[in-house]
Amino acid sequence: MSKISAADFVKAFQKAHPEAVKSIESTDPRRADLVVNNESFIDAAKSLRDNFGLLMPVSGGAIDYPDDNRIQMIYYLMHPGSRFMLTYRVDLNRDEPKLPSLTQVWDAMSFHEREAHEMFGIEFDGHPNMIPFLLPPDWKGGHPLLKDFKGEGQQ
Amino acid sequence: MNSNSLISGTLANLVQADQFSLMNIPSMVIEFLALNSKPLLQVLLLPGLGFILGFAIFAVWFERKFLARAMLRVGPYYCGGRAGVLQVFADFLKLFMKEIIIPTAIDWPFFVAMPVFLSTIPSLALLLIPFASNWVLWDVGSLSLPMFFAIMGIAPLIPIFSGWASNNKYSFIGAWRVAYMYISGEIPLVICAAGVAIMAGSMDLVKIVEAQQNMWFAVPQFIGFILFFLGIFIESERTPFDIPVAEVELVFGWRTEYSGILFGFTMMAEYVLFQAWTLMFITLYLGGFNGPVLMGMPTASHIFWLLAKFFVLVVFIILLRCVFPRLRMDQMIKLGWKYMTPLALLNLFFVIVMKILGVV
Amino acid sequence: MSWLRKMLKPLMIVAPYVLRNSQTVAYPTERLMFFERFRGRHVFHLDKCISCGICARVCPDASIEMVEIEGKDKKYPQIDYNTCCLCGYCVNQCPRQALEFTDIVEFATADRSELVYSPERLMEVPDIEDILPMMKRRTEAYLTDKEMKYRKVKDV
Amino acid sequence: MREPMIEPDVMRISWGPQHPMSGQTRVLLDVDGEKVHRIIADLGFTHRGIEKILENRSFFSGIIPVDRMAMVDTANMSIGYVTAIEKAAGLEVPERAKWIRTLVCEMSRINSHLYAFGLQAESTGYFPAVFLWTTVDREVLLDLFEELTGARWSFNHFFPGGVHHDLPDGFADKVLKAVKYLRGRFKDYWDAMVENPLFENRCDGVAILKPKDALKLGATGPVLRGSGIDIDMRREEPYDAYGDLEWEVITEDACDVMARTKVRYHEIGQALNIMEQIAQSIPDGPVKGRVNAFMRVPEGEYISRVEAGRGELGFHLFTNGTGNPYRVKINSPTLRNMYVFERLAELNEVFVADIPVIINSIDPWYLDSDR
Repeated sequence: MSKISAADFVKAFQKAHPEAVKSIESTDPRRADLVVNNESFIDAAKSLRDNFGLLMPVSGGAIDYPDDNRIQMIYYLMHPGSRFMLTYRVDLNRDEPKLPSLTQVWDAMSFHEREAHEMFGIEFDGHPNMIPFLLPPDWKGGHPLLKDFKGEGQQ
Repeated sequence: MNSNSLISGTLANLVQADQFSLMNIPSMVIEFLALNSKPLLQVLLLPGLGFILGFAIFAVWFERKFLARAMLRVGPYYCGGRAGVLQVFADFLKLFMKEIIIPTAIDWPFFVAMPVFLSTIPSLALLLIPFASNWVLWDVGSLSLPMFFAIMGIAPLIPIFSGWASNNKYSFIGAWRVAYMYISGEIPLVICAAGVAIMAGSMDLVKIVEAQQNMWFAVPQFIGFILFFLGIFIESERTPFDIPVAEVELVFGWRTEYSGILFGFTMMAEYVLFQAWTLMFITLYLGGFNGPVLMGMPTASHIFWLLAKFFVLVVFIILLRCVFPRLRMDQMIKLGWKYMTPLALLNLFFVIVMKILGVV
Repeated sequence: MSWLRKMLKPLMIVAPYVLRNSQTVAYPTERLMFFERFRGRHVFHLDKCISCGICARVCPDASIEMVEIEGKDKKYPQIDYNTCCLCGYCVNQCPRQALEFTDIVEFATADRSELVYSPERLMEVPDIEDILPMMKRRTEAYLTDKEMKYRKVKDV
Repeated sequence: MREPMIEPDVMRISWGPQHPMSGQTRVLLDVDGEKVHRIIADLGFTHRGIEKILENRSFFSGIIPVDRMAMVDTANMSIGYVTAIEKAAGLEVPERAKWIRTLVCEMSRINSHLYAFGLQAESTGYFPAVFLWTTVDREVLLDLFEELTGARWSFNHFFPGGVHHDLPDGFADKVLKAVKYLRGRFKDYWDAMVENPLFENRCDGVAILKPKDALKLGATGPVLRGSGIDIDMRREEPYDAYGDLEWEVITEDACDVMARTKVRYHEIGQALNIMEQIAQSIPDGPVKGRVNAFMRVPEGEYISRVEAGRGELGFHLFTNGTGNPYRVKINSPTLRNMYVFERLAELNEVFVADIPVIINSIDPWYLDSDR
């Protein structure tokens, strides 16, 4: 497993995919944050896995910014060689968040995408079995982790 | 009393001569009882009903107290003084009082009948075992060894029927496992028992025990001794082999759907099987009611020796429940076919060789 | 033969366990002595309390409420044990140590309303002897090299 | 039926929430005879919505629900959240508090691994002898927790900026006595269980997870280290006093159930060494800095990664300057391991009798995965 530190990962990725990167920085020697624009989301992920050695999927989740009308989907990946953690982010429009599913690159993300689908209402197309994950199957109360969630009763 | 006919007296002649009219039934029954009856004490108490129920109750209490100690806890504590003696009766009463829940989509005649058969049929086999030289309840003479295995052959069918009848996925798998286990576990036992019969020269259990007067069969047939000892665990489904009732995987194996006194019967059946096979093991290999051979002098054979050996074996077998985990089904079948059956044949070969050379 | 020795070794380990004494405490007849910092039911010292209400605000489950008691114009904490998780924040944050823990854990009641302890009720702490009339002795656990033993502290 | 369809002549068993060994989850097994074709984990039975609860609670009182995520491993859960808040608020933790935190974390890790060890014994049919031995040995640790913090299980002893209580006097040699006692007990476990030939039969070569698969499927904790990959957050990102103590990361490269059990066994040994070092040479000094129960935290994003008993537990804290966190993303270790469990049926041959053994080698805690 190649040992490449977070800082020169940032420089290498910047050089390799300049058009895909919206913003990338590494504040802490063991962290790297990469925001990708939506079109090149999947092939940037493929190159991350193949050329840069980010083999290990850690987790995935979303965060809702209602005031500037966007939901950011974050995937946490780990580099098994030098053990730094990359947060691979993509911004989605809040009204109808759609995203190609990342299970085609790391299939361990299927649980986390099912949870994001339930909690935030993000549509992942291409997901193998998009069934309810944590919430009860007959849940009609909308998406709980959105900021404007008022509870199952009022929905 | 001639010992070669199963039923004796005028009833037998009448049946053969088929002048069977309703009039003389009462007299025949009385006469039959007179000829075939054993002293009441034997039937009710020692080898009969009292011993079976008494051992079942003692074993449940002893197992819970003894294994609790191995787990650094106390076991039944409040019911009947600190020793928890009345705990077993309390459990039995509780099971007796409980409603027997019979689910709807179930083949209820089989479902209800099977536990009763399971606890009664093996106790039939117990009547064959000689407790003392003239103390055999069901004296079928030289048929006793094959009769024991015939009766014990029925025992595995019952869980299979009840597993099928209770229409539940877990009991279905439990029933399969009972079938796998008995197929792979029972054959080596029959071969070993054959070895014992050859060495003793007869299939009558009383003669087998008398043949072990000065040297128990455990010594010459050591392989058979080990295999039959394993057989006790396989047949009575004790710990290394309690695969059909593996609570951890299948909720309670083929007994999942039972409740109330039916569940009580299945629990008692476990101990009756355990009792029957342990007594058979002692009769075949540890010299039944013969005392140990001290300084070349065989001590008097008395029923006390049989019960003493029985108690020591029961304690050892119950302790093993804390010591070994459970085998997997394919490992059990592999053990049965690949190791036990060839060893049983080898043991049979040694016995025949010893018989021909007249060593024993 | 090593296979046989490996097979017998677990037996040699388990068998002596049967002779050890049990590690259980027969609860109602003997009751353990808890440690000094044990978090049981609260006790409230009215004189120390300056009714600042920090305990009510810091409580994560909002189970402390400041209520009036007659004869006093200030408000004092009333603890609702239905939701209290005995986390100890109120005791830690209280500037005057007016709230403290006792080692009473037997305060189950028939209905929920009884679990809401008013300040007066918080002040008096029932004695353990009359909570558990059948208790005969208090025991304490102490550790030896081989096993954990329980010894009698005092008779009741 | 919302789960995927069943193939012909395959029976689907529901290893339901109501089952002696399943814990609070439902696992659907497609079974043909004894062989398991497919495992479908159906989580969510204990979903309390901790991430939503944390958004409505102040930082201080947010520690209570986080404490109760994997309750058997309490300290390692709350240390993650507390470290994230300290990074956000820029708080400095006094040296002695760091050492006490490491001591409590390691005792909690032993507690969690002992529990897993006992369950592993019972899942192979040990008639809970070893499970109750572990319960008795955990009693020693629970008494130490009770003496130090006041509660036995969820003792929320940490808070941003330090530790609630200092060590009571005479605590250090009680810890040393406990370490000596536990070391003596562990020889029994090794002989009675791990070296037991029947236990080896049930565990060797079962559910093999090769290193390549372990990485691809995102395994973590003893599951990952059982496949020979030495990733341990206590060494990658040393928090509290792990930097200045001598201990090493345990890995086994047999990649099967026995390897994971052995990893947990030796990790308990390492944790005992750490406890001994701390009890002998803990520095003096204050135990908590300035305590502000209603503190405000500057805006920003902070990630903290901590090694819990079951694996790497991550907290991604988003703050907006108010008293409550804006969003807390919890990366739970059991969720990642449950995915590995689901894929194990495809990686190698699994029997019905292996399912409890495999589940307990992964040592899930469903309150942790369902959050």
